[in-house]
Amino acid sequence: MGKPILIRNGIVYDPMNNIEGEVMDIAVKDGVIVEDIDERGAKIIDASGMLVMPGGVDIHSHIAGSKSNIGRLLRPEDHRRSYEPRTATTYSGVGHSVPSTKVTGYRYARMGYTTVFEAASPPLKQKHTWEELNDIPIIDKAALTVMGNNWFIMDFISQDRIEDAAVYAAWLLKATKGYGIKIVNPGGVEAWGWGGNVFDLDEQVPYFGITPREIVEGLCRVNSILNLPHTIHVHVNRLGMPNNCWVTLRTAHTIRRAFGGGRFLIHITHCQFSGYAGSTWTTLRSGAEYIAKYVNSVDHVTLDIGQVVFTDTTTMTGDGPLEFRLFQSLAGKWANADVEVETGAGVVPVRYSRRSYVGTIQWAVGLELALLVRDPWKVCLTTDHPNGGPFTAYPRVVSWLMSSKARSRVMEKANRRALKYTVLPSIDREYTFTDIAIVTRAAPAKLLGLRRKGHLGVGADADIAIYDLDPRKVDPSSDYRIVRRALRRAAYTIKGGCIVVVKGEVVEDISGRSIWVDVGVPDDKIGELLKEVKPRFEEFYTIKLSNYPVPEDMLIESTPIRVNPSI
Amino acid sequence: MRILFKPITPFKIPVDLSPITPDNIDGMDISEVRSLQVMVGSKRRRVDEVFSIEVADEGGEEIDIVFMGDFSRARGIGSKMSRGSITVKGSGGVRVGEYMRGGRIVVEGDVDHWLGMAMRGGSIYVKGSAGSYIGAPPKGSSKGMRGGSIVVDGDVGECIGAYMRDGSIEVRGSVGLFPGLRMLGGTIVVYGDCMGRAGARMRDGRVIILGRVGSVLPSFQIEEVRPSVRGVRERLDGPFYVFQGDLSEDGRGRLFISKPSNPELEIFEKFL
Amino acid sequence: MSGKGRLKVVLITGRSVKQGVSKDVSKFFDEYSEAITTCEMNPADIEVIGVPNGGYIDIVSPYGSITVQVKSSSDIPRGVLFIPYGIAVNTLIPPDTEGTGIPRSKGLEVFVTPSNKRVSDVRSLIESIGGVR
Amino acid sequence: MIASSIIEEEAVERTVEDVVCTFCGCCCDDLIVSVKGNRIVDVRNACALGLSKFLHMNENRLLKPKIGRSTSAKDVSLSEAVDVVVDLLKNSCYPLFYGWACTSCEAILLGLDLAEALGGAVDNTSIVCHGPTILAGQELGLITATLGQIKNRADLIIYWGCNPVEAHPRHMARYSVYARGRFIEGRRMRKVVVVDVRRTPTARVADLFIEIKPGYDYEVLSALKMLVRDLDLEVDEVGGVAVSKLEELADMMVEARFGVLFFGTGLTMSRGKDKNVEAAIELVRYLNFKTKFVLIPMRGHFNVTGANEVFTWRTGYPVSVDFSQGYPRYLPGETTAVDILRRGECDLFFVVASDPVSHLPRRAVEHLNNIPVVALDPKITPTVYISDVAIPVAYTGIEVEGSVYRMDTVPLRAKKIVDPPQGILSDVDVLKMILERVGGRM
Repeated sequence: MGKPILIRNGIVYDPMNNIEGEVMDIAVKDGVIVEDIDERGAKIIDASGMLVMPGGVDIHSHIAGSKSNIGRLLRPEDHRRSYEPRTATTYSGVGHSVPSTKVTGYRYARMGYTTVFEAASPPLKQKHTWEELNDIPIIDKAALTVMGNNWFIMDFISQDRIEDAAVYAAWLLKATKGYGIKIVNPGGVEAWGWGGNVFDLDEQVPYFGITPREIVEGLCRVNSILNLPHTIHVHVNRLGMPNNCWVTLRTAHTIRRAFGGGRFLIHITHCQFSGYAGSTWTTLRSGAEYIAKYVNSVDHVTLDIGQVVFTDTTTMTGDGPLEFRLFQSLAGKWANADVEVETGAGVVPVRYSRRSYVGTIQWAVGLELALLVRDPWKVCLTTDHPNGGPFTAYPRVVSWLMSSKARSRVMEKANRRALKYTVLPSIDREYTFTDIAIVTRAAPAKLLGLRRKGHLGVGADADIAIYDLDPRKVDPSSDYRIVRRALRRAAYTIKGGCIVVVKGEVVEDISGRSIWVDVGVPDDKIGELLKEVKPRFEEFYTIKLSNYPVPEDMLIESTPIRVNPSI
Repeated sequence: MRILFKPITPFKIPVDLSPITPDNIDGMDISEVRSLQVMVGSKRRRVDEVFSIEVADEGGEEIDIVFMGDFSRARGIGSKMSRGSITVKGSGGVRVGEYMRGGRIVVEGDVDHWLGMAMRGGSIYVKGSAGSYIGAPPKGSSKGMRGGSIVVDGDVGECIGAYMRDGSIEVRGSVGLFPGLRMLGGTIVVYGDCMGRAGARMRDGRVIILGRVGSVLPSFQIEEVRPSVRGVRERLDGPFYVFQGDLSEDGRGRLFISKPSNPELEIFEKFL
Repeated sequence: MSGKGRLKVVLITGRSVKQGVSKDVSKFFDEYSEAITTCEMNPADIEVIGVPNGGYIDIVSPYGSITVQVKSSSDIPRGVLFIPYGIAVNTLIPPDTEGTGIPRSKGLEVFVTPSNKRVSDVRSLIESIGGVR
Repeated sequence: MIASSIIEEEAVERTVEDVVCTFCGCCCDDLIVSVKGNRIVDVRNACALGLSKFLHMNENRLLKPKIGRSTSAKDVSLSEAVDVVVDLLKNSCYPLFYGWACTSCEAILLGLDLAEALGGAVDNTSIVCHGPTILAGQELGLITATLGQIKNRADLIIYWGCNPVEAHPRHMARYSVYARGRFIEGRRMRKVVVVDVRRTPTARVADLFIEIKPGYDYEVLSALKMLVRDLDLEVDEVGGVAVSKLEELADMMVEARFGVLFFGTGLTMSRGKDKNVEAAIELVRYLNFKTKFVLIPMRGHFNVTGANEVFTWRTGYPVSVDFSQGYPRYLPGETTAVDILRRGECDLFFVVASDPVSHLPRRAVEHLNNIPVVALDPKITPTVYISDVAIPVAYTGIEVEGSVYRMDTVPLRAKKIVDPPQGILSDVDVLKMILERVGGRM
């Protein structure tokens, strides 16, 4: 944890504590933020004229696990394009869109990010996910567990055994050291086991007597019973298809319809990919307005944007049928990896081109969502790394959010016909530094229920990003390039009280924490259910039940968060 | 200017020679050339620690590099060069002429795999034999040879001209399997025999084989018999069986196979 | 192409239960040596070579030659010789990988002839590779 | 001898359940191992191959570190051996680290650290078995599934160029032909096809056996691709197989609800190599336009798949990584172990958990005559026999635990069942000692 640190005279943006550009000192001791420290013996950082924010929190990023590794395997050409040699402090690594483990950590840290959530991990392969997460340095990490096509969950829900579904989900989280419930194309990936898909909320999942609506509602109830820190994290049906914004809205609304709001919440992830109107690819339109209108009118929905960036990247998702469709239209490389009983996965390289009609619409939808949803606390900035583009593009996305001039520069070169069907050219909203601090730190931390992250109050983890950027002098609207450059290379990144980045270079290679949720369901309840489940488990799976869990000693710096369910 | 590079001791470990190209040396005086750095295994060395260097001819606009000795453990000779010339008096190692855009490389001995990898222009002439994947893109990429010409006097390995889009490859000796794999354009001429599977998955382009072929893939269809065909710089006398394919990938490539060398292909004539 | 007693065949290498079971006991025990120096051929081919079932043959490739025992098996098609993975057969395999990193261990054309030599001695094959000093 | 048997008599027998088998890529995790004292006395559920490995693990073991080749070898202490290894490594310019088939992912990661710290090349044994599968995957992508998908759903199972009866003896019972799953109740609901160049024992269980001419897999796969796409073939016979028979197979494939193509070294090692696998992948791609189809490579040694996974997440490349320029580089034919040896490029050969002297072409390994060889292995293998320094290590998955990956990339924890012999450390510990001494990061 190093010695105490005093950050002096920084211009602080800490929205959770209502601090907006105040010049103040921040003291760090023993890895947390404290009221004050003895300056003698402390490392003093002169942050005058610099922007100080909590360390960035990424709510949704595919950085580790089986499908990331398939992505890496698939793309030697992506690696040759971007490599980092070994230095005195850092390991070497490669990869533009699917970086290898070590450089993933370094690149996040260089941008001032300190916490990243792996977006989807199948329980059967979660040991793999943790092995990779262990190898990613510096950042704190966690993994969301995919459950939306899990046979046992689906069976319990279809049999109306919600409490058993909850106990099973609790065990899954505990066994795999997962953080929350991820739902990927509910029911659709199971149908992909037969080469099919499910296209709407009320379509039957083959052989399971259940519909996506029932899966989403059921898991939302489970989430609430278990009292999990994060909401259900949903990748909706029909993702990546024209005219899917209606499914997105119906999925969001089904929660309200079933439960009337309250504690029943839903996070729609990489919403851009499910924010399309227009019935075919040639008539594709932005559906962002409809979604934003709904999100503005309710308070049970949050989203991350899944912004598309014009670059060469690699799409990867548990949504196997989606990747197959993508392959059908691109005819390039395609990897598919079904996971028994649980989910699937697919990987397809893509190139988003601003000259393309569809590419331009996609780019606009993400930004429209971010700009049309009025309350920034409902929005998180993501590119659904690497689906919309690699996470290293965040500073570019920030520049688009903060500057309509930056957006216009892109639109000048983008597909003109596409722009006619978006409202983006007419939006003049520009994010403030507070807005940026919210969508990149405070909101994701809040939505994930990370009480010690995303802010700089006393007791928070000392995860701090300092950028060489004076918000009082720089007008992001016109000087967006300066903002972009500053955010790419943090002047300092402090992780858990340790200075890890100075002037955009990694100076200390530490390992971060492994965060997971330890749901306090009584052991006898779990034991009883597992006794019933075991024969079927071993009939369906190809491994023994006892070899399924991830032992806690596999995790580096295991950091369980204990929650008390209402069971 | 003509500069001679002679290894002080024979290479026992791989040496990356990609920094020693006419493009990089252009404008340097000889002391700068001496202080260039190359990787010898994992160690960075000054060029003059590895080579004895001699300026053979000060005159001439063009830079002419001569490597004297055995370079079979060298990597990347003539990498990305766009002008001037390189002569290897000996064997040449892997990736000779990778990403080459112009100029000329002559190798008097043999070369290993990946000759002219993803080449764009210029010419390569190998007097000995060459390995596999001539002109092909590195693994994972689909951008193969786009221009220039490669001539090999000896035998070559497999998959020559993979993903080739333009330019020409001529082999005086025999070739292994898969000449013109996934080819998209350009011309491959094989004066010797071919082990088989010529033009596998080709979309377009021409593969001409004057010697015997092991077999023709079932996904090719015979089109006609032609008396002669245009080669790279001359007309080649046949007659030739002309096949179209690879139909399993909806390809429109052309395979020209010498009729006199392959009497057993006569059975295809019934389809004409 | 092949006179009496000399036959051109296609060499196929692979796993056999005996090789698999014995390799993890010891590669210096007779059982393993036996497993990797016994090849299988079609009875008709064995007859062409002119050795009895269980007799000895030399296998020659451009890269080396070995002497092995031959067993007849009607599951092996004509013109094919099967021999388990091991140091013996690797004497025959070309080191070139054709730019793929993997040598061609199956489908190599080799010549077989009757032999009056002893079966290749695994230990001396090992020592000759290692230049034991 | 008498004393030890008395101790054993008195020792209580204990059993360890759900043990992961460390022989082949099936990594069956249902073994029941009985232990008396510190000795494995019985293994239930294992196949002949797995059983042999467990029961004979102590035969012909390397018990002391040694310096010197074969007969001139002398026993030394671990620290002496490590001293020599560190010296050799420090004096090398281009070491080649090879092996990593039968060890844990933890050890493999340290191997990569070592190669990076020393600027050497590092390769794993998969390059000479399913390397072509990887190359084809980089070209086209693999269309695959975990074995449970097969067990639960597959009604058509094709084994192509592989012989599970002898190489993966429990594969058919546990994961495919005879397994019972949610939607498939067993053998009678599945069709089984075997394609091979000889009538293997596996072929005997097939509903359809197709014997092809050796080296003609590519032609046959191309023809199948044509048939599956409803394109016409002009020939009557491809690779020794009548087109009518291929039509039968093509129809079976298209009509399957869930088909799987298991393929082995019959595709990867015969002429065409990675291109054969590419043809298989393309066939499966086209099949997916009509039905559901996947393909799964039949990986050999128990953790070769893990080696690929670890290599990939750390360096971006699954095999054959060269660190000589300070960052990972990869090009088959250049940075691959056999080619480095063939050209005689490395100046040190460091082998962990495999036996290249037995399994690489002789013309390539002859380079070991000229350079120092270091080996870490539990047993006296031919490679250990000719190495200049050999250090004994414990058995991963028997004497030390570790992370391994099954052939379908399902991760498992291999267990520790008994203690290693006195004074013998895991390869992880030995590699850490070496890494620390050569100045690597830990």
